[in-house]
Amino acid sequence: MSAPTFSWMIGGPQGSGINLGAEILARVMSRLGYYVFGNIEYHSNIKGKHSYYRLRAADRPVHSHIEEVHLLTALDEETLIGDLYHEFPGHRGHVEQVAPGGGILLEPDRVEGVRRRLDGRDVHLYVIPYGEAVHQALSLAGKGGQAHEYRIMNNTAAIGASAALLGVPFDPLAEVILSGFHGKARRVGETNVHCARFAYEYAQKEFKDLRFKLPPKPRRARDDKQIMLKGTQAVAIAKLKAGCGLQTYYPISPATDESVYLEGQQSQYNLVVLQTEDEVSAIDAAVMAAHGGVRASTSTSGPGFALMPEGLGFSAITEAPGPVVVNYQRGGPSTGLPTRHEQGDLRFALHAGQGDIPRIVIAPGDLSECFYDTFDSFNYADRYQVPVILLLDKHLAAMYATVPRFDTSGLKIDRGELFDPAQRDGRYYRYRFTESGISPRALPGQAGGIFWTTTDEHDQVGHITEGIGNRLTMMRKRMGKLELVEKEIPDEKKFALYGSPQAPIRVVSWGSTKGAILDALGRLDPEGKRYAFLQIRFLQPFPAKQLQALLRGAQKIVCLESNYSAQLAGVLREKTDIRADHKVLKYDGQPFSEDEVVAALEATEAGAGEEVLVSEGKVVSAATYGPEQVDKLVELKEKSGKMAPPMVPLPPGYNR
Amino acid sequence: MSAPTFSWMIGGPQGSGINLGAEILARVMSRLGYYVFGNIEYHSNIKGKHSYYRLRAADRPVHSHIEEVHLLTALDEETLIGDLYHEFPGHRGHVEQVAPGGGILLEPDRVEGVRRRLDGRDVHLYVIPYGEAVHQALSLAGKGGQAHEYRIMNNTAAIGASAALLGVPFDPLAEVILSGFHGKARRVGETNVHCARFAYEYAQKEFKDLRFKLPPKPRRARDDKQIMLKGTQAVAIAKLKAGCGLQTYYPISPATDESVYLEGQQSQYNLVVLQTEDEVSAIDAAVMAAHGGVRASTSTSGPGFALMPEGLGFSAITEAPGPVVVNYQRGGPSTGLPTRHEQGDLRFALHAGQGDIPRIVIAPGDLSECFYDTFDSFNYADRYQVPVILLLDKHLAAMYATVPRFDTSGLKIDRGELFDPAQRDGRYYRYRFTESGISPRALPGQAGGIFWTTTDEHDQVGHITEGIGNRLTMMRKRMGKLELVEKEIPDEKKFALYGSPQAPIRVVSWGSTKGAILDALGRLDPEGKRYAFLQIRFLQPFPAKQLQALLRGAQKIVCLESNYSAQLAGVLREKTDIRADHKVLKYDGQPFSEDEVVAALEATEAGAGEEVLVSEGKVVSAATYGPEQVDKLVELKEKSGKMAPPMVPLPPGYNR
Amino acid sequence: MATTTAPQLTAKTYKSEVHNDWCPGCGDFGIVIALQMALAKLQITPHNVAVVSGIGCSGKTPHYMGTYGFHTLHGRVLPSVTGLKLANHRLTVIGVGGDGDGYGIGVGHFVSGGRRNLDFTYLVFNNDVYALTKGQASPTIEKGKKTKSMADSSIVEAINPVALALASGYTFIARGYALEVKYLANLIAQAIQHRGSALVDIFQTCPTYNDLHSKSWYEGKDSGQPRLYKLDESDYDPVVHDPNDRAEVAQKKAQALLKSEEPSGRLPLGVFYQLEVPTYEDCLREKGVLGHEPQARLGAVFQRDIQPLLDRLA
Amino acid sequence: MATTTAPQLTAKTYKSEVHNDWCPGCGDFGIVIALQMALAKLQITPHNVAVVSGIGCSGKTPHYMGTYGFHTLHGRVLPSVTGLKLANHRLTVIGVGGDGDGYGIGVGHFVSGGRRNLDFTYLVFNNDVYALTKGQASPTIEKGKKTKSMADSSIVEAINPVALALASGYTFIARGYALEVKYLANLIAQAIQHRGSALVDIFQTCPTYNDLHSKSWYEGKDSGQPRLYKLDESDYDPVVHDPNDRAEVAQKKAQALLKSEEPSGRLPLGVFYQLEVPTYEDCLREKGVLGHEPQARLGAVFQRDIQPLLDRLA
Ligand SMILES: Cc1ncc(C[n+]2csc(CCOP(=O)(O)OP(=O)(O)O)c2C)c(N)n1
Ligand SMILES: Cc1ncc(C[n+]2csc(CCOP(=O)(O)OP(=O)(O)O)c2C)c(N)n1
Ligand code: SF4
Ligand code: SF4
Ligand SMILES: [Mg+2]
Ligand SMILES: [Mg+2]
Repeated sequence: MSAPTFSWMIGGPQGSGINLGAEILARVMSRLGYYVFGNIEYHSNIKGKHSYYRLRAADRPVHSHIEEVHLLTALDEETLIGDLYHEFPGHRGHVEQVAPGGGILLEPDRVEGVRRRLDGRDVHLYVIPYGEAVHQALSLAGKGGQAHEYRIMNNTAAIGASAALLGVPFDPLAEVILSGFHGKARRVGETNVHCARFAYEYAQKEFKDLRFKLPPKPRRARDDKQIMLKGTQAVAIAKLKAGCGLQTYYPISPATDESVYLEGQQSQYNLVVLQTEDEVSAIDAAVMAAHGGVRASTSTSGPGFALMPEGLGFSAITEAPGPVVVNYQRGGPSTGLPTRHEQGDLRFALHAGQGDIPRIVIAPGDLSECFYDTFDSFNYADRYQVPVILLLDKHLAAMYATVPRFDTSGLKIDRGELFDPAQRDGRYYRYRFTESGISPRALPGQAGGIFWTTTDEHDQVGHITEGIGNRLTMMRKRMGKLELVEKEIPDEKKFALYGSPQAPIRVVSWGSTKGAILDALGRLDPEGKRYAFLQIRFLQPFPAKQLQALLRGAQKIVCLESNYSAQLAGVLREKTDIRADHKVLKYDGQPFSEDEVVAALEATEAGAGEEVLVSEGKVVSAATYGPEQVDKLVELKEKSGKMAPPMVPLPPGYNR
Repeated sequence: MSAPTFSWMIGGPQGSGINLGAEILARVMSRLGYYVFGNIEYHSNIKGKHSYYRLRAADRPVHSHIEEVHLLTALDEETLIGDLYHEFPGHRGHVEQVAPGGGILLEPDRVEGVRRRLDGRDVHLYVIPYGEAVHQALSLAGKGGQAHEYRIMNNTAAIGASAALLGVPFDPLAEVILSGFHGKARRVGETNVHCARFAYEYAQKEFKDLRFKLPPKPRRARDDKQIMLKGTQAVAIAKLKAGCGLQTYYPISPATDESVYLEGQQSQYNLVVLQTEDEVSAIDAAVMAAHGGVRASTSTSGPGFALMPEGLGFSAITEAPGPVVVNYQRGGPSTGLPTRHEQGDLRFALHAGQGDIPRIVIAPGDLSECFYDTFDSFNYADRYQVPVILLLDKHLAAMYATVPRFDTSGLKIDRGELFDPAQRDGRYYRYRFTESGISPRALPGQAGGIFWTTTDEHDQVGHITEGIGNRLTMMRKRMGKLELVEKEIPDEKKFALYGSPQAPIRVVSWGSTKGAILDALGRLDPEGKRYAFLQIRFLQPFPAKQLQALLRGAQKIVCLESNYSAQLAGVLREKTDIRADHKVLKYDGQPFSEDEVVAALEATEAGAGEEVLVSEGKVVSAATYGPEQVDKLVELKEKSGKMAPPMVPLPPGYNR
Repeated sequence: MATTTAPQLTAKTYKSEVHNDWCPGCGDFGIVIALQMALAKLQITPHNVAVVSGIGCSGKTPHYMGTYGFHTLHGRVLPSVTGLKLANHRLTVIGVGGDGDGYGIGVGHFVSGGRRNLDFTYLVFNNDVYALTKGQASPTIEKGKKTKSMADSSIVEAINPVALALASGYTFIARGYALEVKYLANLIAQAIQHRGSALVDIFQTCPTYNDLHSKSWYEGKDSGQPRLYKLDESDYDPVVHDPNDRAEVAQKKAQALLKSEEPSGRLPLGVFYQLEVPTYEDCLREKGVLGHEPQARLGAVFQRDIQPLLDRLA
Repeated sequence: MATTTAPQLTAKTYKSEVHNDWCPGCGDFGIVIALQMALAKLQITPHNVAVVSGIGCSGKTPHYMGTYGFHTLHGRVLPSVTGLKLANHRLTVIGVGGDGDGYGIGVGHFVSGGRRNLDFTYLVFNNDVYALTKGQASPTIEKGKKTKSMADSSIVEAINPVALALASGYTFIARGYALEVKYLANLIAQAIQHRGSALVDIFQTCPTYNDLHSKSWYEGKDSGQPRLYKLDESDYDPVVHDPNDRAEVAQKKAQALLKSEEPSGRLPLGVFYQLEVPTYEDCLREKGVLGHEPQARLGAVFQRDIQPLLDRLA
């Protein structure tokens, strides 16, 4: 059976290279012409804890994962049966997710446990001694005896065997593997290819009956201008394109990758990447760099963003042209779930900072929008002299997918109104009252442009005043810019309606849920008649009137988002007359799957209550589902007997 | 003419002691049996800038100021005609506020400028050489030659003369003056009394025709258990009563006075007041002290609160019993108007911190509620193991008014559920799942109570887990506490309706606007038939259902608050089906006066638009009023010729 | 403050049962074992100990300890320690955290927290990297150097923790090495016994990200000479003998500074500086603010009489 | 970096027209005049100067200067200076702020900002109090002391700014006195000329709140002997002559530390320490990250070609 979409998963301890392996396979499939969507789940841990990577490949664009797995590739026992060695185990492994007719690649000594868990279900076990593949490859390099030190290559073996089971030819796989090794490392690359080949051939020979295969032929040609990348890269590349001159950051998951990418480009692109002592410093330095004349940006996640309200106010009251602040949301509150997904910072982003603060808040919904919205944000910052917040999340940051190559031909830099000494009339006031509310800005170092600026309320010159007339005018000058934004920026940047404007049911959402919603609607309603999807990209200023118009007349409105309190639904209700009939929520730390959206929408049609919670692929009850799962795991553990936790050797030979 | 309410104002440069003087007069009037309401306006400056203090005395309770002044007491020129020495002046002085028939106490050389500004209006000028009074008093102390070094005593003279014009007997004045001087300082006190007496007698002799007088006889007796105090004191005393064991703070206007008051009580009351290095540290230390077993609190204002979202998340996810965080709102954004009033932090307080965070947010509306709400907050913190935010503001912090002595007889301490080793069943889990969502807490140092806690998502033991079932349960455990709060805390703590539940017009507001609204409604609608006032004290959890019920059937709903974006109106619209017909706003840095509320409500009846902005006592247009005032001041300045700014001597004899 | 009981407590007593998720061979194992040994040595009842950490690999320490454990926020170890200690000054409070945590984002608290001389012990797991975020440069990475995990070499002067602690008023300053566990346990025990703010900066190997300062580097495998040596094996005297003698204080500080910047490139372990002066708690007690009982146990505070305060407002 | 023009600029050139609202007799006046004199001495075009302040009485300084002026946030002088300087490294950037601002809430940035050795000058107006909030204890108030504005005496060890700056990597460390304006102007000029992070800690009288450290106290009116004296009038040599000689660096640091803690109680003014090493900008330039033109003027950045990056993702 060849599925229109093939779902593969690899799981293993952190540090075992599953991400590397999965991305190799993804690129191979993408190069073969498939549309690929990948995403990873991992713990806030460096080595040992369970992580897994899902890939979905199809002959049409796909933007989300599905629940069922056609081929599960396990590098360890936990991937299969869970972490039953904890006082309170966290999960039961992935064996149950494998579709009937699907298969599991695993090492010999794990078969028994898996069989017990499968309890007769129709799943093929493909037993493969990864170590053997590694050993063979190392032997060719004259290092056969060291196989136990090269467990890290197990993942290469797993990829090789997976490729064979999927029916992927070997050559492109070898090519992609080798492309990751340069110069002296070439030898290591070759050893990896050998390892993959051994496993590939072993699998071709030994394994036969996987019912699922990749779709027979991909619809697109290799040269149709698709690229494969992650959200952090899309944002970073957009910053480079926009002429960003200073990126500040303090390390934090899942934002760091963006800054690390930029660090790699510093000297090529005349961009300074500044690692600051904390996020307070990161935003303040960026605010002042913006005043100083460069485009400036900082990227962070919740705990770092929590240290930035001060800097947002600084930017806003001094009317700095920026910075662009990228917040990659992750599971909150507090440190929360550092490497997991959530869209929990919407309200915080809208309201961070004391007093009334003008700001623009944008949430791109996919990798392309990550690129274009980031590019535009710098124009907005310069033009409106406000901070711009981009709300991304862990899902967007780490998803790895095929997207059309970015089209840069229409991108224009707009630096906003600048002080021109030649056209000066009278004294230059940095905060001159103007009709638009925007005052041309001088750049420090410019002759004739000397100005003052203060975070206290100030007059047109930039000096402190507490005068009432001035106060009223300045408040309006600053806040009024949001009205200007609302007027000037075209609607297509602010929201989009997918599907028929006459569809009776409107799914309303924001940010990274877009992919799963589009996929789900494609499945539920291929004609696009019953459902339409309204994606809101501009959260501030909120395009209330337009949304109201688009939603009026709907039979049913379903808001869908990844947080506990239905934050978008709240904003919608505050700003429009629209009240969501259903709030579909997910806050278990993982992004929506296509199936979860489908299940939730079906539930709303079947008479579900106002709040619809999904988790693990289905609609669940908020009050009971969690505790039940906890209990079940404890039971499972008690039944299974003690599972050995991953062994952690102490530092070698330390002196007690 | 004796007014039912008498309005007095004193103005002078900062550092000239107007607050001391005004408060002396206030206490005298209060001791005489009047109800007194005072408030101060001052700059973020130590010496020299214009400040003024308003007092209103009446024979019935009063809770706000009015615009007109019956007697203006000026210690400097700026108080009279403004700060016309700036490139962009900030104000035009207070001469125009004096009611026809009112008077101005001033020094001889200022008469001419005032006459010009009065332009024939019926206002009496009471010319008095304060210096002479000071000189006389100092002579009695043998220091007659040093009068120029004692300009600071001018304010005593001004108070003396004011008292005479108001018809207040001298003895109580002398008594109150002296009560501020202890021990060796007694001599200085006496000199001050002499000074006041000289001015008093001078005024009695020279000045006759002030048309306004205090109401003939106050309605209450001296011993009817009234006290006079400020918001910072009410909060501080409540903290002591509640058993607060650690107060942390970092200095900031207008919050500091509370901590300084507590510092003075440290050793009497076994309270540790910790001045931290910043507000990040202030809240974190308080969170941990709460975990450690004491009741803990921190007080700050906007810029400090902006550094606390991190700490709020810390408290919430670790289910700390507190702290109680008091945010004295001031003019924002950023440093903004450090010593001015605003209610601009509502949305920020509701949403500060990444992710979904349980918190209680309460806004007391007057000095009594400051006391009781603060006391209760510690019970809530202990009982629900959440952070509690009290939203006060500069107006509440600094208002100085007569209120009924606090009744402590009904106050009970509730420390919530504590771990009892005797009743332990099985292992103690700090985060045990319970029906209520609340887990009994142990105190570090307790035998058998060892627990772990982390800002990462955790299991019942307190260890990190990213398991999905646990996550769902923990999110509900934490957020569900808000439902419990909603259920358990009686409605009368959450909101109050003043006036008839049948009144067609409902004024809805929160926090310190209460006083001006009550006074205005008393004037507009003494029978309480047309208007009712709904005061919302609990902002989180928001008593949506009850409010919805109370507002249903209203003909018109008017939300009134001191910020730009009508934050409460937004919350109301988000949480209920209620949409305010009018939003009355004020964001000029000053609290509402009774007159402004009256003017705004009259405007809504006369067909004003949805947004009604008030400033300087009247309804104004947001788009034009401010710029007009700025222009008028520049014109006035150009017309008046250069006004001399206050002289600022350089440091004496420094060595160039 | 150490509360002691009958000497039946062993290092194992202070171990929790949680699965440890540090990387194989991580130096952190050595530190946590040393801490357990130190507590056993001092026989402090586990429920009188609280271990308070920041965020990082190091931040997970409290979970591995069988004592009260607080895994707080990144960089906020010292504000947290301060609040807890003021709530209950009878607890033995031990702050632990990474070099990024303590000398990076938390360095403001490091300076301010030291100056109070509150009675706590602070262990910094110094591995030159932000490990949990995958190995970026931390404040202790040497200028010009680059670990395998860094994109490029550092162009920022490194923090010298000893010098910084001296300038910040710590009254006990020591340095240990994660893989010399017994020696480290001894230092930690001394730090706990010291009355006042005690810092133990600990060279910690991070085999995953820091390939520069590996076990073999510390052992001097490259240069043929061990890089580490012990101050207590020389005639170095870290103790200020007369705390009122400002000259001696200054001189002992200067001596410690010089030791911490030894041009030879050799790295001393041991106590660099020690000064006995009243603690913050002592000062509060002297002012009558703090009683003998911890704040947390003062039932009396709930019986406070505010009538005198109200009387003054009448 | 100093950009010079024909020598027609006087101290008055650097004065703005705003009404000054410091208290009569405030030491801040002396500092602002000294700064103006220093700029005049170096003949730096006003539009090439940016003065960046925090919040406090001291924070108002930029308004009184006829240069680009940024009155930022409380404690954030150095992050602000850093951002501005990286945007335009041709500007002469001068940070100013209070002791509360710099050594209290901003002390984390103080430490971290110094370590980079970015080319800026930082003037700390050190008056021992949080003046603008009405005189609470600041980090430099001596332990056991109490100004008239404090509720009680301090029980916290004071910051020694010189020691802290040494530990934080500042490469120019000096101390001035607000009321010795000419001498201070000279120090400030030296600090501006120094390539790297320069700190001038300035004893500033606050007649309104600080009655301890008044003009007459500094002059030693009570003890009969002036408390202040000048390092350059002794044979003290603050300069590290061979920056590559680690021993000399350490020794000069120890010497500065000892000087700053002189047991006599006398207080030296002047330069304590100076080291010439490459600045942060130099290092960035060496790596090819920073060009000769300031980032702010690099039109080229808006023409960037990202195609090679996209190619790699195909
Ligand atoms: C405010 C904030 N910023 C950033 C982070 C992300 N973060 C988690 S651990 C860590 C660094 C840890 O480094 P270190 O303190 O040296 O500890 P180590 O992991 O090396 O033990 C960072 C930056 C965070 N949790 N909070
Ligand atoms: C985050 C924050 N906390 C507190 C304040 C209040 N505040 C304003 S000025 C100041 C202290 C100023 O002291 P210092 O820095 O020594 O300057 P000085 O006034 O003495 O010149 C404080 C705490 C603030 N503006 N921002
Ligand atoms: S990354 Fe380094 S510090 Fe963290 S656990 Fe692994 S070895 Fe230890
Ligand atoms: S309070 Fe002190 S520092 Fe502030 S202006 Fe007055 S004298 Fe100067
Ligand atoms: Mg580290
Ligand atoms: Mg100061």
